[in-house]
Amino acid sequence: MQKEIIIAGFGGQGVLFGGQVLTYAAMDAGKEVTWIPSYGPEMRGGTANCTIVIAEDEIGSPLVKNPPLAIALNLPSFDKYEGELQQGGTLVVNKSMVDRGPKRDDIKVIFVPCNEIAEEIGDRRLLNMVAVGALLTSLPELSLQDVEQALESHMPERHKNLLPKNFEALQRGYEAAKAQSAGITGQ
Amino acid sequence: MQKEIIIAGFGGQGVLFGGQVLTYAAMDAGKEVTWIPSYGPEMRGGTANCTIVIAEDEIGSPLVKNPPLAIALNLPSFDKYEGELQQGGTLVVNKSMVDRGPKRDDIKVIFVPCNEIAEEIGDRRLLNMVAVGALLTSLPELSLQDVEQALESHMPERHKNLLPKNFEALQRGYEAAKAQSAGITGQ
Amino acid sequence: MVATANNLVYERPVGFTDAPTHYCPGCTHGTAHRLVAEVLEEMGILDKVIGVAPVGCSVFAYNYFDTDFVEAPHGRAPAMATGIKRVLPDRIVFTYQGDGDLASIGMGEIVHSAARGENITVIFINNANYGMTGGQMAPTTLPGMKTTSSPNGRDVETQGYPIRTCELLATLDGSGYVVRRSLHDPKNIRLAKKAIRLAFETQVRGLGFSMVELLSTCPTNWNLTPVESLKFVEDKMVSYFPLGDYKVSQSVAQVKI
Amino acid sequence: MVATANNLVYERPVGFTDAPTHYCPGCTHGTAHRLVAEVLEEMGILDKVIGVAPVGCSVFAYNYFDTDFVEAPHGRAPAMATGIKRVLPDRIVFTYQGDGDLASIGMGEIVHSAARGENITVIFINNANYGMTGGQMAPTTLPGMKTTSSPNGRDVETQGYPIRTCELLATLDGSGYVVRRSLHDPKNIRLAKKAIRLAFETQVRGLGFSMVELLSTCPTNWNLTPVESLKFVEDKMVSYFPLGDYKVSQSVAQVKI
Amino acid sequence: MTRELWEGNQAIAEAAVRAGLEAYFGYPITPQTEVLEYLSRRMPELGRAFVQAESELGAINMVYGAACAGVRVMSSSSSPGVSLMMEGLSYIAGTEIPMVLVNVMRGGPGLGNIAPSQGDYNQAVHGGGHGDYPRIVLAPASVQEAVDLMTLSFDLAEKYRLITFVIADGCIGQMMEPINLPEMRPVVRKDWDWATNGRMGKRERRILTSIYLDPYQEEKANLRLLERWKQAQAEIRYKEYFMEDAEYVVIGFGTAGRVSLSAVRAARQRGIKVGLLRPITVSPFPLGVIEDLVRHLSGILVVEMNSGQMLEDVRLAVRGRVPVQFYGRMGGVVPFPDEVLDEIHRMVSSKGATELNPRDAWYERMVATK
Amino acid sequence: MTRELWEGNQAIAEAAVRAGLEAYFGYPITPQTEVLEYLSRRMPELGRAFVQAESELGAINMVYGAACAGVRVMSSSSSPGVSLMMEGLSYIAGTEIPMVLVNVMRGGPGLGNIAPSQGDYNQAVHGGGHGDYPRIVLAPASVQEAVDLMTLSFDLAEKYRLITFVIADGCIGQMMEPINLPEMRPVVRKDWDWATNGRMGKRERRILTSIYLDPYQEEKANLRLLERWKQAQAEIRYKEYFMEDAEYVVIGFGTAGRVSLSAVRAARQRGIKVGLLRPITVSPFPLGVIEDLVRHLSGILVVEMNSGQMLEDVRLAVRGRVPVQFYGRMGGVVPFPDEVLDEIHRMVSSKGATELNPRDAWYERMVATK
Amino acid sequence: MPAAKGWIEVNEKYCKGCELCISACPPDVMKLDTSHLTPTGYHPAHVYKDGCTGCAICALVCPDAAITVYREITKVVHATA
Amino acid sequence: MPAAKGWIEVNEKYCKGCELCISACPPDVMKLDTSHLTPTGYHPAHVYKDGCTGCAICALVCPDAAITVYREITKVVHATA
Ligand SMILES: Cc1ncc(C[n+]2csc(CCOP(=O)(O)OP(=O)(O)O)c2C)c(N)n1
Ligand SMILES: Cc1ncc(C[n+]2csc(CCOP(=O)(O)OP(=O)(O)O)c2C)c(N)n1
Ligand code: SF4
Ligand code: SF4
Ligand code: SF4
Ligand code: SF4
Repeated sequence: MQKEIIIAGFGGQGVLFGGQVLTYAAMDAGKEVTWIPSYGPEMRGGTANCTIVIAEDEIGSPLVKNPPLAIALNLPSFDKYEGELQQGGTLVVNKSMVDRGPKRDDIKVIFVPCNEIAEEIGDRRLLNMVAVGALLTSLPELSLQDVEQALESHMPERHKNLLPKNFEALQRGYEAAKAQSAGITGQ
Repeated sequence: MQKEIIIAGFGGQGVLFGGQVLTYAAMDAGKEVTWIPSYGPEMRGGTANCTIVIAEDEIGSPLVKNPPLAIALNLPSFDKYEGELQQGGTLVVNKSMVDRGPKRDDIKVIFVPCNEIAEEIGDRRLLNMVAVGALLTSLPELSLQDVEQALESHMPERHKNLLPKNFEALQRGYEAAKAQSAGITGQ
Repeated sequence: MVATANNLVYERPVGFTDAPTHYCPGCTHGTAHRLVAEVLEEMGILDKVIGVAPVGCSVFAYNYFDTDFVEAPHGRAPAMATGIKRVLPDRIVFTYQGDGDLASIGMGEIVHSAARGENITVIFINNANYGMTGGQMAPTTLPGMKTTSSPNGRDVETQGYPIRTCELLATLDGSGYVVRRSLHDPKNIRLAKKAIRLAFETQVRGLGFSMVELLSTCPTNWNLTPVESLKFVEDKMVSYFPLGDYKVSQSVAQVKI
Repeated sequence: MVATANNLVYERPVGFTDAPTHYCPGCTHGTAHRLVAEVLEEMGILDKVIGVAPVGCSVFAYNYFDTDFVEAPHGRAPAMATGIKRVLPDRIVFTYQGDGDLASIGMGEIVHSAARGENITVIFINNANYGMTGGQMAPTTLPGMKTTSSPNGRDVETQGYPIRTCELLATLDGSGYVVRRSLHDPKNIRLAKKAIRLAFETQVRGLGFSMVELLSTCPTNWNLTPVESLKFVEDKMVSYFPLGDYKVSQSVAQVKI
Repeated sequence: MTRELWEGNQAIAEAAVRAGLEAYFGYPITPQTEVLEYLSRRMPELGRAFVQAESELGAINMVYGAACAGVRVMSSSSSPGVSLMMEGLSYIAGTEIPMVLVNVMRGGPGLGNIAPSQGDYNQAVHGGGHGDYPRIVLAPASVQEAVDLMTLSFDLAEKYRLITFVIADGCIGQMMEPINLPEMRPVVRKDWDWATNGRMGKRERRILTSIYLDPYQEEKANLRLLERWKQAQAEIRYKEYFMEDAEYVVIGFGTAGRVSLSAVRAARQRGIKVGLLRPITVSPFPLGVIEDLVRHLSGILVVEMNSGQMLEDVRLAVRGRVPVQFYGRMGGVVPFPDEVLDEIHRMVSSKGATELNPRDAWYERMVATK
Repeated sequence: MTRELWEGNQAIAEAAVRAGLEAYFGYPITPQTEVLEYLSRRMPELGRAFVQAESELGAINMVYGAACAGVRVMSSSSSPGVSLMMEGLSYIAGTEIPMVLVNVMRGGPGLGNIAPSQGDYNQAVHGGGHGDYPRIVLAPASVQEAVDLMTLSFDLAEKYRLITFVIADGCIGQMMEPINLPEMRPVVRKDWDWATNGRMGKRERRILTSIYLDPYQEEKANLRLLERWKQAQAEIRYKEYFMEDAEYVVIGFGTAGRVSLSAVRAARQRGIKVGLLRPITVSPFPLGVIEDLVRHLSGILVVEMNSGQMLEDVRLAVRGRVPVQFYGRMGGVVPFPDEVLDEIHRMVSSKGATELNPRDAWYERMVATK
Repeated sequence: MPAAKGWIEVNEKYCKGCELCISACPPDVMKLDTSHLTPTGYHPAHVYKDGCTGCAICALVCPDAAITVYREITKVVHATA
Repeated sequence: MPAAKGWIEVNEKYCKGCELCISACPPDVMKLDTSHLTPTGYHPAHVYKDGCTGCAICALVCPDAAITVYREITKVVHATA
């Protein structure tokens, strides 16, 4: 099996780290994994995204055109990846930054108000973790525990104090996504 | 037909100009001709030599290993080209700078005391012209007149005053060679 | 000019194209661009100008000036400018270079352009680091200053000392006008503009090589706010890179604007 | 040393190999070589020395010193010396470079070696032209001087002004000892040797970059006799390239030999 | 042994350190700057030499100097910076001393962009600096392989006294993958019989130079290089995938190779008997392997991130015996697996045959589609 | 019209002047320094631009600037100096503007020597600077041909906006031959629609750059270059000797080509049906011509003054259909006609066949004899 | 010189909210308008209270030439004269 | 210091007849020996009359270190001290 995930958003939204957390989790789970960033033509600011590939054996291309899973933290990313997502794939969208609903009906779109949730937790920078938590509902290969474990073991000492809030963010995102899948969507 | 000539000696002996005179003469006589210098591994001082190829049509290699004709203005050149000369070829040797006779008997060696003759004429720098004059005895393709004509038409104005002495040098060399071929050798 | 009510005091110079710059917020590369655009406009020479962009954050300078522009290999802008000026002597040619571009990889070209007394103008942005590549040490990085390639602070013993470019170029007879200015406050910005003007006047009059070094900020890689960055220039940089005129040839000294 | 009769006053230094040099008769490249060999011998460091030959007439310098030697690409000797010195800090590394090599194509490398305060010694031969390639104009060619690439005499308007290398390098904080000497008469040859000694002492003590510029002759390309050439240095070159100490850092000033 | 997640550039740097790197000289350039930045901290903390040079010219000549001194030394750069090193590289090759250069290639020509590219293949493998000189060129396709090849690159450079390149691209340089790093090798200064590290009372003086005024001596030096080159043929490395029963084969190196792997897998799922040959040493090039393949193949597809450079080496091995097709993306574009899959389909349906020269055919398709 | 005796380097310089050269930027290096020295007098006297740059880097970037301004501009150098121009050349190619560079090649690698060599063929034709870019490469075999190709080089560079090299060697550069010089062409500044020569109230501003941050844009630029390259195929030039009834053919360019001519003549005298193909444009390379030859030939001998660089281009055209043999001298050694004659005999006696790769076979013979 | 009344326009196409103008403004009447974002996602600067003299210092320090300055007076002072 | 007697040896392997020693010699007792050539074809320098003080100036200026200098005294002066 092989799963590809793209996480996209503005420069400051923690896109790259969000991806790395999943990558660490996959590695610790004994899987093959690649993480690759890509910066838009603009050298600074602009949009950033990263692609994570998780597989059982040697990974070929670290880049994919039509991923089965994606996180869009802002509107441009939503526009782009809603188009490119694989049929039947799942797209987690940061509701806080988009003002429209889905266009495609052959993919599952999960809207999560990442900014709001993060601010409720008390650290707006955690919006990426909220989104990652939400994504996990559609990534059976990795459990919430796997990701928390990864954070625990790879977060630099000086940031360890932030762990609890990170866990909370993951949880809240996960629940928000579950709730929505369960029909109680935020729309 | 094609004739190759190598002129060799010390840096200061007018080796290159001697060759150019023949080259001009050949050109004016409507022939194809190439002149190519070559400096020994040493950047300065050391031996210099040039190769002249005279032909009726497009010239291939401007360099030859075993020329039919050569002028050796010093001992190292005598040693080198006596060895490399073509069977039956002619080697003009500056007697003033060598202290030995020929080793090969399958080539014609013409000894001419170029320095002495040049000094008699009153300009030691003319030793190259003396040697060229001598060579002409074995180069039917070019007459003494051709070479004098070439000097006349290609020597820069400011040096025109030197023409008479150059002519004399050519003459004297030519005669010395003829005399020797006639058996009255300088040895 | 007759004064009227509702008077326009300042507006974006026409020499500055309407493209927003790609520079980080508060980066004084923009200020330097604006001053050059104002000067070229005021001198009425936009039409004759050919600019040479460097490799560095200002690699896209060509997008912002309403003049012809070329983009040089890293450090070679003065050589390209020489090539252009030699075949188009009546045009105005200037390079715009960062400190890595001009003082590191391009040292040979800048020294020899000045030595030749090339009639070109150089706008030299000294921001004490390599901005575009992510804030590595530059020849202008201050002793002890932390950068991504001097993580423990520039150690002069192993990484050497900052180069004072104006002082160095001032030793060359071909230099007509070589000065250092700063962009850290309104007063200095005004002085900087005057200097840029004089530099171009030097070229227009064929009085030789002219260069204006401008102390500039890099908030992004300095990890300071734009306002703090100006303070850093004022407090730290000016003392190591004294502002002033390092070479004003007699003929340039005559120039009245 | 006890004085005896029939005393040896001077003999060819052992640091100088027994190979006759390929230099033209009277070329003071030879003098410079001899002085360096004498100094290395007197300091007893021949054993620890690694020399870096340039591209130029002195490209074969490696044949004449009884020390290890490498041969650098044109102008890059200071970079090669840096590479060697950084991995063998206890060895003595020096470059020997002509003015085309050091002041033209190698300007970037020499400036930055000095700025870094590399602990290397540079012997810089200023003979006002490119000797090896047949006497073309060098950055040090005097105004009006005829060379094979300035056939009508160097025109400063189009070909620029000579570069005074010592003055330029003296502006760098990394320079420990930067001086200019001449080889045109016995007195100056003695002073030159003293300077070479001090330059190497600077390196031995780890006091930073040291360079001795030596005004030298090129009889062949100047079309002068060796004796006339010395006169040319004295009359024409010294006035344009004043002899003297351009940078003697405080620590170097302390050095007693 | 537990795997660690490393970025390619930093992993390359750390691998070099563990291979006994004694000196690094470089200049910043995207997308390899992380190598320099990493070593600017790592080398000094180990008491080893690190210098951010004034330029790539400075860097390669510092490398030249340190190499003459007989230590393990490297530099790294990206395309435009590597072009500036051509004179120095030719000198080092001509001096017959070992050194390693990592080129994290980017889109070109000129300033181009910082995206992954393989446009410098010919520069690295064939042309480059002036004069004739062989070089060893290693092309990793993953972070782990890059790590492994760093150690190998130094060993080979020293064994054959040939300059050695590791050519990667921004994809490998900036990607993160789990890897196993090799043990830290102690720095051993081998006492080479050629190193100019000072006589130190032990021996006669030594000279290292690339000058041979006498052409016959220079020719001898050239022959020495060719002799070592001949021996280096023993070092050819490559990786094969799904080759047992393959009727068609895709050939690609580095990133293009691993992208092709995805395509080949997909093709296999569709029942196409296609395999992948991924050269790891692109110089020396696995000509012999291809010679053998040719016997029982119906078609070859070469995939590169350039306009068809390695393609010509493949064609020299094939010499018309099997149809060769080409697919390339240029200027920093990384092909997606499905593009390569389409090309595999095309090859199979056309029975591998192509009327035109594969490069011309590819060009026609490119202009038609792009 | 009377012939004049000219040295190759000076003839090249004067021919460029007569072709309308408006600016020359160079740096001294043997064996091409006479080009620079000649122009240091000639250009100023015509009021044209001449600068002895601080280095080859300076020179090529001055050329870059003047080329952007839209004038006929050139530089000249020799091997090590040309290596220093690789970055600049890649930029100029990527900017799609015309310029001419003369490389009077010398023995290498490294500092090598100043003797005639063809060791930079691959650098000029294949590798060289970073990234993908086509270039036109002309290889004269005589002073007259060099003169004629100078005019052509400017015309082609401008017609296709491709960088153009003229590659010669010290043999052609320092040889004197009688030549006819072309008439002096008036300097006409074409008003190119791309030149950055100042708006001058006539037009919108222009930008010349080689940067395309978006890989897809860079790829488009690469395709533009390939398109012009395709058109440039129309410019293939070569010269044939004794080909009518030839059963064997010697292929060599430049000096190696003219040396081979002597050998072929000698072979003909001995009744051997051998001809000579001398490529004049080595890029684009006369592949088609060789394609045709292959049909009715029994063997090909490639002769070069390097270790077999053009050889590979010949082999790509032949693709195994005819035995190809190689003879090369390296490091500044110029082969004598009799050496080539021996090789012709070998080829004929072996019916052209060679068990080994021609380069390997040649290498074996070299080490056996040298 | 009497403090004349002035006003400015901040072009949101250019403003990046760097605050240089704000810290330079002599009468200190500027701040960022946190109530909304520019198209490129920055809070733009604006004059939030009376007192702008039209001295154009803000324009002089603005790296992005985002500010146009006007004032009602009878003498023209060029921003950077 | 009393003019002590001295003498020199010119090594013909190195001498190139450049005459620098000759023009530098204080007592002016040197000239080229035009009677013969060195192996490399130069007329070597030599002391042609009495008066050499062994001052070693010739050795000091000789670019080719061709000269060895001796003198009969009781104090050693190094050539380039
Ligand atoms: C030959 C070459 N080397 C390195 C680079 C990478 N590079 C791009 S910009 C830059 C430095 C820019 O710094 P600076 O000149 O100070 O300008 P700034 O970005 O700070 O304005 C470097 C090293 C390059 N593009 N080309
Ligand atoms: C890259 C490169 N450019 C040019 C040359 C040719 N070249 C050899 S020596 C030299 C100049 C030497 O002059 P200088 O440095 O003054 O030393 P000198 O010969 O006068 O002692 C040049 C240009 C070269 N070998 N390599
Ligand atoms: S990186 Fe620094 S120099 Fe570059 S634009 Fe940003 S602030 Fe300005
Ligand atoms: S050419 Fe000049 S510098 Fe070179 S050896 Fe001769 S005299 Fe000395
Ligand atoms: S200075 Fe300019 S860019 Fe910065 S906040 Fe003020 S108006 Fe906006
Ligand atoms: S100085 Fe030396 S080389 Fe010159 S003449 Fe005297 S001894 Fe001979």
